[in-house]
Amino acid sequence: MRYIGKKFLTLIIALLLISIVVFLAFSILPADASIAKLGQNATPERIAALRAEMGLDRPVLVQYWSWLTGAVRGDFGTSYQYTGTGVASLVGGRLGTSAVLSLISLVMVVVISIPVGIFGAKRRSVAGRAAMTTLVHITMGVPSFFLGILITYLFSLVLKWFTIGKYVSPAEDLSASISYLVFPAIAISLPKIAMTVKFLVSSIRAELHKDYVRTAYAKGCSRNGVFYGHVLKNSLVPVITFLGIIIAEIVAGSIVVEKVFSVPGIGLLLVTAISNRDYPVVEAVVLLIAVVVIVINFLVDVIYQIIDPRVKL
Amino acid sequence: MKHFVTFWLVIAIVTAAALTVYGGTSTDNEASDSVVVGISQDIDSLDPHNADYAGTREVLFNLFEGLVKATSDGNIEPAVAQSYEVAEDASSISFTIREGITFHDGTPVTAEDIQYSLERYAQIQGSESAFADFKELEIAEDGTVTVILNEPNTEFIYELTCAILPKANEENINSAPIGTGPFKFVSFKPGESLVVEKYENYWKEGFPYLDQVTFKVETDVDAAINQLNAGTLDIYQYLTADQAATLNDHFNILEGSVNYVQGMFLNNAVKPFDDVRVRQAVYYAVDRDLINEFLFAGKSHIIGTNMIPAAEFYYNADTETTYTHDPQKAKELLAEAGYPDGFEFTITVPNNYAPHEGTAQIIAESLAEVGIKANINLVEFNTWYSDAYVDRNYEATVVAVDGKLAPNSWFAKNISTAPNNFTNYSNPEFDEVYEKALAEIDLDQKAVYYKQLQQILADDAASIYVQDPANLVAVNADLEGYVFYPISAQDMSVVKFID
Amino acid sequence: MKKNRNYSLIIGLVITGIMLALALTALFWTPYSTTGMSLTLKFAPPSWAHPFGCDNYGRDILSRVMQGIGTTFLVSASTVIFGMIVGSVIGFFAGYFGGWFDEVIMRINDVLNAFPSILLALVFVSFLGSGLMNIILALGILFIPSFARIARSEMLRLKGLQFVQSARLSKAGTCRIIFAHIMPNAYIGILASAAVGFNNAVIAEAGLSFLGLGVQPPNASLGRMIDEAGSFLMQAPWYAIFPGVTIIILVLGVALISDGVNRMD
Amino acid sequence: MLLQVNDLKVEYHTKTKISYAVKGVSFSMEKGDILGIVGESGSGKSTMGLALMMQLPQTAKFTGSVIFKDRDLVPLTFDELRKIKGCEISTVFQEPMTSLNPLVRVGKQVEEILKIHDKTLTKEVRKDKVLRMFRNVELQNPEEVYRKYPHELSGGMQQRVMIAMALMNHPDLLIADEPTTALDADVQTQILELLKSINERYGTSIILISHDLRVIQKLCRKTLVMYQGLIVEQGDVEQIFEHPEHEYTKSLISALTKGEKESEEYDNEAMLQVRDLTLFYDIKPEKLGQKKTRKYICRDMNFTVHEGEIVGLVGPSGSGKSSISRAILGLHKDYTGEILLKEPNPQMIFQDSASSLNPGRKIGWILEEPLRNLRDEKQLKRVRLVSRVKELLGGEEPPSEGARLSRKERRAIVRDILKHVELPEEFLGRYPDELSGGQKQRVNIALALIAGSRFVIADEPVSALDVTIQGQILELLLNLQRELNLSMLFISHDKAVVDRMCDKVVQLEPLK
Repeated sequence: MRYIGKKFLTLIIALLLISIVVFLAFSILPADASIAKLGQNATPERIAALRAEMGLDRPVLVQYWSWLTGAVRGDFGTSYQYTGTGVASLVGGRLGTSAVLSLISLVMVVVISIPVGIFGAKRRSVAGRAAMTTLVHITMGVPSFFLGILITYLFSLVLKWFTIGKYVSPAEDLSASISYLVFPAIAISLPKIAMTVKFLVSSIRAELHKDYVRTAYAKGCSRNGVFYGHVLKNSLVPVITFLGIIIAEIVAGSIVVEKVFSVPGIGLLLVTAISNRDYPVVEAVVLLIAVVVIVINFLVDVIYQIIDPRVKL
Repeated sequence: MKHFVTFWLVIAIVTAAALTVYGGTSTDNEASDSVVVGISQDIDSLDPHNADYAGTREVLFNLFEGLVKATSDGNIEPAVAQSYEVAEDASSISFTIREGITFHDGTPVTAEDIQYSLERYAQIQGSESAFADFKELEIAEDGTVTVILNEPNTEFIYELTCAILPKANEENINSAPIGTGPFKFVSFKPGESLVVEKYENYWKEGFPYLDQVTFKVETDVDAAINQLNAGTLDIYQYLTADQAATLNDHFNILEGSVNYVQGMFLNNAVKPFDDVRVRQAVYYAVDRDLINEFLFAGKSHIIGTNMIPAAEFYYNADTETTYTHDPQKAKELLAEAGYPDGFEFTITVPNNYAPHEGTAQIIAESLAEVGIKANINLVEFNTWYSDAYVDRNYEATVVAVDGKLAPNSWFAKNISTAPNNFTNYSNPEFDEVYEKALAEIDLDQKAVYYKQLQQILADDAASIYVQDPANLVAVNADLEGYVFYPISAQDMSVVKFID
Repeated sequence: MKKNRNYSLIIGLVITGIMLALALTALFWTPYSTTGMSLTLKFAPPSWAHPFGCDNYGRDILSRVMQGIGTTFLVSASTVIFGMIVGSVIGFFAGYFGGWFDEVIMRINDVLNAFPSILLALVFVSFLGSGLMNIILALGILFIPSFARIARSEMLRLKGLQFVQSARLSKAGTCRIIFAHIMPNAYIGILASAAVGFNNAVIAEAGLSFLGLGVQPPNASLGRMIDEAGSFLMQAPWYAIFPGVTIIILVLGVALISDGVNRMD
Repeated sequence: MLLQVNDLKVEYHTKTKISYAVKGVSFSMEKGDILGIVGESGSGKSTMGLALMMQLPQTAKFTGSVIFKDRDLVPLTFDELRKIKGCEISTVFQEPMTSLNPLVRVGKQVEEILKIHDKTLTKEVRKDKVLRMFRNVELQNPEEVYRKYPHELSGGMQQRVMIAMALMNHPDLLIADEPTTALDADVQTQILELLKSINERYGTSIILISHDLRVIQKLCRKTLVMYQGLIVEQGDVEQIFEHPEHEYTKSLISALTKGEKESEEYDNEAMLQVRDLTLFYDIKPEKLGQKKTRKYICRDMNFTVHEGEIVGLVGPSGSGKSSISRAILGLHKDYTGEILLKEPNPQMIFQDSASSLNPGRKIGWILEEPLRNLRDEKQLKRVRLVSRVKELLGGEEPPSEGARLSRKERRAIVRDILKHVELPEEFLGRYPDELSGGQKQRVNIALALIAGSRFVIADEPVSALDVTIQGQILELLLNLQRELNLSMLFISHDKAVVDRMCDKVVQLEPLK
């Protein structure tokens, strides 16, 4: 599989680039982790002592190299902010939550947007179509955090369907965890569903004009026979690549939404870690997100190759 | 095509099932008396000597005790020590170890443990800190210990509230801490929660009442409020009046104060704030009651100097009325100082505590009435700390300053030579009175000096001291006994369920 | 045979026109001062005097929303323009020259795309500081990859056509070929994605403000208003709803325009 | 009587206008006949095809009657028609590549037509029927073709699959809409042979729609000639070829039989000399370290083009004609051997007139472009001289001596060249997509000549045009060539066109 080798190479280069970008960003930041840690009653002497302890006084490149060699061995060092706690355990604990949240969002996007997209594409009447486009355009424009606030207000405070803040990690009780995460997942995925529906509808419309549809009718196919037999599969192919792009946005969306639903996920950890200049944690989380997104894009390519024989890897 | 249809039908069923299983809130049926306390700041470390965040000290107060311990009214009481005696020349303090006092693992507290703890604390705090005066600990045969100081310091007793740790537990200080406090350690998930439980043979009879306490980290106030309403949190501090109003009736709102001096601190080295008349004009223009009304519905304590009212013995209440909201007088002073049509400056505000930003906006609004244009630059705490606090490149900043039990801690920052004098305030008369106060043995005379210091700061309008912000604490109505401390401490040993 | 007017375009233009008008009037006139506080009006519900009600400082929400639209428009428009210009130039040259230059640019693009945009903005803003210009710069940089990718694919599509070869035969230089020959056919695709870019910028700016890094107080930004309103959902739900709905309408208007434009050619 | 069409009218209602494609057509067809329908684009022949299949788009309104096996198809509902389509009437389309579903194996698609019309057949029976039909349409190793995807087959094989599919249910009528246009010459003849044998073996009547009279002549017995939506002539093919009555038919036939050009001998100076030219291109190695693989296009080519001579370069597609011309123009650098060209600024007339003109620019700007970039001394002098700029400018100011042509001069030269290619001046303000195929090709010619180049390569200049317009463009090229004493390399796959244009012909064989 020559393709896999080449793709793997680009994955490694991409990750290296990301880690350098993040590292540079942090070396420029004005205050470093030691100040963040000591807060108001830090004395210059104690800052110097802590910097030495954290290794922040070493030259920039040496710091990067020691971090890199550690990361390769899976040891991401210890968090500056939570002294004594290994970054791996800190991030690991939160990874499950964010992974489940992103997964539910993705499943929702796929499960809801495909039938709705088909329903939309088959609408003949002009009014039906106009209603669809307006509805899609409105939902596309809703910012996730605003939707999150509305959902909290409506479902938790008013309807009491779920109690905000009563989050259980998937390790302990998967079904309770999922039934809580469904609501932030709606906040993340609703705009994405609208986008996918719009994309699918235009893709189906484009396929309907293709020559093989004319041939199918000439063969005496029924309308549904043509639609489900031929058009649907062809129009889903571009949707898969579109979903590849959506995944990066779902992860981004979860960062904001985790704050609203106080879900202890990767996003929340990242936001606090950045403001506390907890560099090892930020680096680990950023790399993790990048790996997840790049791997998923790679999977999308593989699925693409399986479905569309014309694509040779 | 068939398999395609069945594929997403199955997925739809799974998601629907998850939705229907939401179930009502299963009240966790605690067997014993257990309480969940929400804390607004991460616990950064379990090592009491290394805990730098005020939020962490509040929680560790329940696990560890020093030779002496702070009381809710701001005084000192013996804890690990049975009793203590300050030497005549205040150069040493001798303690007798409390009879039968034990660590959480049942081992008795020995003189060596005390020596190990004090030396470890001194080493961590460093030579610049207030603990630098500690020289060594003398152990006598009859079990008494004496703290020897480098030079006389009448207020060093306040420093000896630092935690006493067992020497044997050195390497797992961060994983399984052991102390002498009312509660002992159960489990800790960084950034999420710390669980402690009752220590049966705690030296104080009948305490603590509760069997288990969970300190849950909830940095986002809005989320905390929802959890209070949902019953997943029992206690939560630092609510503003608006936030407290949104709670259901199952809570008592206790009014204490944060014990910080909050205000707009002026960089006295920067024009125009180097001119005392301009500072006074700004003080007249600022409407402190409006700030109190908007942010705390009038529940905060308005102050006029760098001292909190909770330290009643030393607090000079007259400074509160040195200035009143008088825009007209402000304009006169401005004209006198050469700024008839006002000037423009920037207020740097850290974004880690909502009322700071609110105060800045209200001040900006009231300064506009006298022609002064105030821009607001909201920055992250770390950027504020390195730019404003360390490098002192700012014009004005709205922030809160805390102090310790020792009264001198409130004035040390304004000594012209102090390393952390971030407002560049310098007044020889102030320095002189401060030295006298520090050396004074007789407490009444010490109080007179400190009150004099407070009046100087007020007259000089060194900074615009606004309020000691109200600390509205939501406490579950089933609980009683919650008490406020002048230092960062949430004492859960005195809290109990009303039976 | 009724004349099938392009409804999306018309409605889109009307909505965006109203929004732009509101933003422009806010520059020199708003019903009330956007920072004027009044204790009595704290949490005043929507009324004839204050159609959008008042916030926790008694400030009129309608005036602040109008100013907020202005800020959001300014930030989003300049972000998209910055991203479009820089992104297109990079995309054009990467597409035209191909080879290792194209490879490197595409790799960087993949990296930037792999990142969730909010995350990069967080890192940029936390070291640039959160002033207006820094937000525009931080978000602008995030939009370069998407425009670069579109410009590159337009270039690849057009580069193969014969009129480019005939341009080379008439001795036109490389830059002339790119900008005089290829550019006029490529800008339509880029403009269409500019509209999508604008919407993403609006949502990204609101997201940043929501995380407390966006535009500075006291001038209002819609995202920040929603963030502040989050804590007063029970007493003043209108404080969150009106800015939120405004963002949705703003985005809807631009989306309808881009939909209309696509349907036109 | 198999098919009876009377007074068929078809109108397309689009947003902006109504267009009348078929304005009242009547004809009839016997069982077993092969009927041709010939006409240029816009004559309504394709709409006729769609109408017969009852597969007109929603925007079409049609009246009249189509009696098929004494049953009128017009009033039938979609479901009633479904029973006939693919069973009694089948169709084969022009573009085989896009007419098959790219994601489904070929065998399965052909089987589908059986499954629709006869649910009782088992899977094995259906597969066996498909394989037998593949053999009938002379597809080698049908077992393998069955499992292949459409893109894995050549154009010819795909068309055979389409024909097999159409014949699965042994229809009475097969409608073939330009079945061979998209295929190579030799594959075309095979497909036509196949259709003839099918007609003889199964008695399937065939309607063949095409724009190429030669194709009609090869296969059909009777034909209709359509022009602007009406049948202008119908009858036996030989009878129409011998003595056509209608004006339009005459012009169609005369365009075909243009005579040969009497080729003169040229021994004057050589404009272009190609000596043992070997063209190749290297494929970039996938893995690092792998050797570059080199793919050869042509080996040891030798030919010369003298001044004023037109040399034809003929060969099937894929024989490297375009690569050779790109090498001569300097656009393709990977070759060994020598190319000596006297003209420093060679030009090219492209085949695909749609993409050879910049769609985003007006014609005036496009034509002025070569003049704007004119820098080198010698050529400037020649351009000013050749186009007699002085007298074009009305003689008052002398031509500017500067290093570049002034705006007025450029305008004058452009107007002059437009006259040469017989285009009205107001075309300068139009965009390329507002012009017809022929007009665009005239602009291409003007573009090639405007910079005063004396050597031009014409790469398939007319193959995309309708027959009548082809004649006019070739005529124009010949006149300009004589008038400006151009030397030309003329590339085409159409022997008749090459014979008419060239003095000397170089035959190219594709490399094995």
